[in-house]
Amino acid sequence: MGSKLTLGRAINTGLRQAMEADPKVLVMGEDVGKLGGVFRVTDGLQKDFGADRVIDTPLAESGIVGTAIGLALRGYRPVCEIQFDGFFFPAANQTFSQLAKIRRRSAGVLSVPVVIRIPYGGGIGAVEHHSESPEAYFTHTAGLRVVTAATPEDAYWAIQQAVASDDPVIFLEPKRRYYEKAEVDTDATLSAAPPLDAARVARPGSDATIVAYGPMVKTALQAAEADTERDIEVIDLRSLAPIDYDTVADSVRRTGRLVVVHEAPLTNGVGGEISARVTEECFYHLEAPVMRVCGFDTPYPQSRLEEYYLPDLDRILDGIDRAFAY
Amino acid sequence: MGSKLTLGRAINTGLRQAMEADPKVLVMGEDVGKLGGVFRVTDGLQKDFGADRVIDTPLAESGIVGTAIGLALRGYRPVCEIQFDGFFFPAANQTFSQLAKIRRRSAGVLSVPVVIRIPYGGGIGAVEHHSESPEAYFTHTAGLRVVTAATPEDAYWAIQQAVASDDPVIFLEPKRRYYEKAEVDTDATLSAAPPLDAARVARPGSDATIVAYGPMVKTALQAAEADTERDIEVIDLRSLAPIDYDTVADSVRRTGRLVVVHEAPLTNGVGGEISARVTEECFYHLEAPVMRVCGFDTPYPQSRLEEYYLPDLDRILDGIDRAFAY
Amino acid sequence: MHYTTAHEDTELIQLLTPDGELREHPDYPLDISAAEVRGLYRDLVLVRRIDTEAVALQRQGELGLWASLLGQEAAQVGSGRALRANDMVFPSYREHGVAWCRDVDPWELLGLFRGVTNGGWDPNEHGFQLYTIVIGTQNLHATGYAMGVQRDGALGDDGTAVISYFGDGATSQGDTNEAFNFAAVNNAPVVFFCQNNQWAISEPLERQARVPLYQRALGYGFPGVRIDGNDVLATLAVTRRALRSAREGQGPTLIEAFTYRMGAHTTNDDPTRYRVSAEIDEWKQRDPILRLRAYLANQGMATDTFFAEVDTEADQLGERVRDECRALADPEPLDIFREVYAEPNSHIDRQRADFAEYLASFEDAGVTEGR
Amino acid sequence: MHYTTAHEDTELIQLLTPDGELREHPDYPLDISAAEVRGLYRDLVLVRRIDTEAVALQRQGELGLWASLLGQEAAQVGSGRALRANDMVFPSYREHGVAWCRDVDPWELLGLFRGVTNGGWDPNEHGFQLYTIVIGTQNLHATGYAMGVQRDGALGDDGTAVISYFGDGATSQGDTNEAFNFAAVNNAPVVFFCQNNQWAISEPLERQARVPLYQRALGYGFPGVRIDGNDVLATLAVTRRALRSAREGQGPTLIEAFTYRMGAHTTNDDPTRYRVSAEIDEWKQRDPILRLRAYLANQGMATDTFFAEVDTEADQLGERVRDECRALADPEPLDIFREVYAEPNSHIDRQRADFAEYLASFEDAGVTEGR
Ligand SMILES: Cc1ncc(C[n+]2csc(CCOP(=O)(O)OP(=O)(O)O)c2C)c(N)n1
Ligand SMILES: Cc1ncc(C[n+]2csc(CCOP(=O)(O)OP(=O)(O)O)c2C)c(N)n1
Ligand SMILES: [Mg+2]
Ligand SMILES: [Mg+2]
Repeated sequence: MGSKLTLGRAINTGLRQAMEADPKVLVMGEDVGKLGGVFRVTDGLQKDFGADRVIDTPLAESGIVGTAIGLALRGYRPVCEIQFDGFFFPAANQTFSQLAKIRRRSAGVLSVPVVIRIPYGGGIGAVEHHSESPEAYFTHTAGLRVVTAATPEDAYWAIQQAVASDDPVIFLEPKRRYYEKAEVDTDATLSAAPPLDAARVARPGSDATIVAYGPMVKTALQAAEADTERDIEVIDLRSLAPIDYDTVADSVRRTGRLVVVHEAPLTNGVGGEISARVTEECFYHLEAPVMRVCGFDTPYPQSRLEEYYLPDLDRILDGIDRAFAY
Repeated sequence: MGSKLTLGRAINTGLRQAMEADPKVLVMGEDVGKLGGVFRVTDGLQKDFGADRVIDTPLAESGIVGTAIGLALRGYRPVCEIQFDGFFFPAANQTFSQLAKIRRRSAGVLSVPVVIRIPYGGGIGAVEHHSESPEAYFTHTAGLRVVTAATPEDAYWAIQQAVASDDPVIFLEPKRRYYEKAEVDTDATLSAAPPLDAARVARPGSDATIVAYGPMVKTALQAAEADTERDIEVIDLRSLAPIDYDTVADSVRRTGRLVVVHEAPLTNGVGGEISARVTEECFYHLEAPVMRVCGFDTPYPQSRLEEYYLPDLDRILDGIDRAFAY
Repeated sequence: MHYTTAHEDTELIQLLTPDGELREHPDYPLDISAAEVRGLYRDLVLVRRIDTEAVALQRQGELGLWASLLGQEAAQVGSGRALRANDMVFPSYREHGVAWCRDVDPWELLGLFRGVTNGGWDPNEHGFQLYTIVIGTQNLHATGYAMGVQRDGALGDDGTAVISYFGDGATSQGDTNEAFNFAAVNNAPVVFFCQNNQWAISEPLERQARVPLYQRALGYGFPGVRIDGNDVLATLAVTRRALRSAREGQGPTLIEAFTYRMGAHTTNDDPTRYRVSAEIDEWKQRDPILRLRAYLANQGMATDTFFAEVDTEADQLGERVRDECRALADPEPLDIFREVYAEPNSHIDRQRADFAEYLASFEDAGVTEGR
Repeated sequence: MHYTTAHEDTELIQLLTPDGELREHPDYPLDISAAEVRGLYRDLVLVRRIDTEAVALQRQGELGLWASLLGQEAAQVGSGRALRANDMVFPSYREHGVAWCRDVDPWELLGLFRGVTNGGWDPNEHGFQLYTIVIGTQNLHATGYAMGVQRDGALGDDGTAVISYFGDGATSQGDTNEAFNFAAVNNAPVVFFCQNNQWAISEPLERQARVPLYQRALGYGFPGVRIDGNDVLATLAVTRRALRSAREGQGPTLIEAFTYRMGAHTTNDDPTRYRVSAEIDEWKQRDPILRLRAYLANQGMATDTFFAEVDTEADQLGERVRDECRALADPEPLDIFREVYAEPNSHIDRQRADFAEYLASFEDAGVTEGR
């Protein structure tokens, strides 16, 4: 039976399911207990599962990820919350040089099934460090899986799949979509959900393809709707590492034009990689170079400027126009 | 008057020049004093400039970069050494969220002219964490300049330009080329050196272009020489952020084919960005998609496998072949 | 190696009781005129007013966020007034009272919370660096700056001391502990001023540390002192001494100012989810302003007229804060690209040009606003 | 909040003098049989031999690198023999002696240094995790693991204690200090075992810390003890007690084993650039093996035959180490792609397939070796 859930609530419910299903699942981070996290994503979990399974940690991100690794080596499945995107970096060393590498280092003897949840992206009028999109740092790091979710339904299943995965997963939550509501069939079984690494055609179309993920999927869909002249396909990547290039290339071979959208800075962002890879795979099918509509190569600006910084409907339409100018 | 210098010695000599020219220039890091660094790049500097200007720091990379920021705010120009690529990550937070952002945060009132020197790349038969190529983490971070050097002459000038720059500079030293020797004209003036952000045509050619940087320039030149059938142009990027796309696009418009080579993992590496950008700029000139010859999407392997992991002459030739297969 | 005589497990240092009675302390004799005490009272009242106005402005939508210092006025004013002009402050994000002491106009602080800037003032003009949001990072900056002071030979009586502000939560960060160690090893002239307001958002102190925070310093080999952070006189006296010791080349001190965050963590926060109001009521008894007022009144050091004048001044300041806040200019779209680099940068230059052209295309099309 | 009775500024704990005389210590009564002492002697000799062989193998080009433990045998064997089977060790990269006590075959250690693997043994089989090269990181892993032990309810006399090994240099890392704090706050059953060999590559202790390292623990609220790390008996006794205390739910202990790195940092290092040989000569007087041998001989606890047998065993082990080292199999090229992920991954799968095809193309072309 379905119920209407916000994206934030969907993750909360998914976490609850995961904790009920497996007593080894832990939640840890700053303010995840009584407060339920600053976005209330862990709301009620400490009350129901106790302070041993929902751990308010000292204020130290390296400590959070580092002890999570130790807990994982002991057989636990910790889900760490990093409070905001911009506060991930103290944990970079533990994430990049330890978490991502331990399986390989041990030739597969050790597993570190840690999930790192990070509310990410802009658009909420916040101060510095609260609006960043760090996904490319992760997608460049072998050994990590990187996923995000654009809808409550996806979020609900993806968090459970992330927890169930034996690989470390960076779970990027589009914070400005936390309050988007939709029907979620919480009675379906996890095994029936689409695989964590599969992209989704969010809107079929034939003239051009937009690839987006996380918070930008909604904006991309709006742009596609707004384009009354052309029939735009929108792909929601869902997984950023690995990327489901079959679905993307399939679309581009049909449409011949691709626009990639993300909030993160353009240079060395995920969009550059997609452009390179799709061009390799679809060289003769492309009518135009892959267009990128992204954040700029600047620090995320003060909030009064973020509406200019963030790709919006107009900038996406402009990207499509540029693709058709070829 | 010129003298033959190894690349390592060229950086040492350049640092010495910079320290003589400006009493505010400091060197700091682990073992940079009496030992002169594990690669001897700071050899003799503490002896000549004293322990106040060449500082053996506690073993803490965040501390090194964090205190360097403070010193810079006091008017100093610290040159930090990170001992090996894989040990940069504890300093990620100070580098990405502080060093890169302070100018913008202060609307230009504050400068933090810190240089972070990092011996990087593989090929020296080392244990884990000593052979990585982390450049893409930096090139994706707005506010940083990222440079490397492939020859003693470039290294000599680039380190001085990096120190003189008011922007924070990540200075990547191709450690397996430290012992390559060449003539360096140490009597020329700094202002006569090519700009820090200009690429260099290392070998002119007309049939295809190879773009490489740092340790791979030598290998790329060898591949170009080895290709007796085709006339290959080799571009040494020198600066990775910003990249001199004028020089690259100019070449690609002439040759119609591009192979990008780097040691770092393929996905979301600098090569993907170059591929995307060059395709945007040279869409109608490209006879084939941009080929990438890179490290794999795996942790850097144990040293007995590194010869397979690292792009070599054969793999570059294979990349060229693939470009000509279109 | 230096060996510091370890661990004076001192009690909380307090000079002024919650009831406004003065207590002598042998190590911290109070050397302060009545006019100065009145000045401190005025500071406390005005700083609280700035804070109250800012909270209100946030409620009215004029600010995106505000981090209230309610309850921490004495810790900030006491330490802020201990500073000399050429000292340098590295604040966290809640040091509005210290900013006041450093002559940063209150509305300059608001720009950050209004979203018109990420900074807002010239740190070198005020000896007050920009607010730092990533917890703990500024402690390393302060230590590095202090190492620079040493290299400048700028110690001595007219020299420079550095002070870094951070919270109880920040003591858990690696950076804070690395800073303690760098400062100790280098004997750097820096005072680490921890406002232990007993909460890090929803986490109470016992989630951060097992023993009192001032003791942390002992493990690194420099003195740690715990003061009543709601006592402006103790704060002033102890901070003065720590700054002097730094200036005189005796290295770092950790001051733990024991205080209480009376309000929410920020205007976004809802403390009823995690703490009981009884705790707040208890701390109301230890209000930093009331006790100083009682002291001034009891000692006959200030008249009712004085108190009334300060209130009037606060009203005026409040009005000014409201007006100046609303007058803060919005940045221009192309400011996004400003001051990312000191030197010309082809990536940025191209993006700026493209975006300018894009924005202009709306104007060409006769649309006034492109969004 | 818990309050630990702070700071017993104990002297260095020593049970066996450099001359091999036993000294009683009230807190650490020695409860050990002659056979056990002989066992410790055998361990020390064999461990040193493994180390000597490995240095030689590196010189012969069989290993890319070796980090010698010369001089630190007692710190490692003493603590390693204090462990019980279900305890868990988190080593750094120099703990060959601890590995020995955990029944990791010496040649399994060599794989990492030969470059055939980044790991080399099954951590769960031995209760001995993989070597960790990035300084300080393992202290957090150990703490997290200990938190897991708590959650498993695996404390008590037949429970599990965790021990983490690191150097003096590692005490400067944020991670180490965060680990101390996480362990303190959670009262985790972990022993932090710091081998203070007084050098971090070329940096002497005073560049890392201003006061003795064991004192660091006091600032976090748990006991810190300094032992003579060249005294295998003191190391054994003190580590046993710390492990017991962890198992009994009394939380963490920091042990600073005061010792000396007799050799180079690694085979790549040239210590003549930064330290004087007089220092080494002095420490030769405090050799951990000589003093135990003297004790055994003086007490009549071992005969010349015993010493000769141990030497013979060492010779045999040395030969075995050499043989097994040369026999370590090289990995296959396609192993690059193995075990990056637990689950199928389209990026890796494609790259593996492409590379396999590329390698095969050389064979097709009749070239046996593609490089
Ligand atoms: C590295 C980092 N992690 C998390 C946060 C989010 N955050 C902002 S304030 C805060 C609590 C800080 O507590 P404390 O240090 O006691 O200072 P207080 O707010 O009480 O003044 C947290 C967790 C942050 N700003 N930086
Ligand atoms: C984060 C990090 N920075 C730098 C290094 C390089 N490095 C390897 S060992 C070492 C010195 C370690 O000294 P210590 O902790 O005293 O251990 P010891 O080698 O003396 O056993 C350094 C700087 C590293 N491995 N990790
Ligand atoms: Mg606090
Ligand atoms: Mg050491």
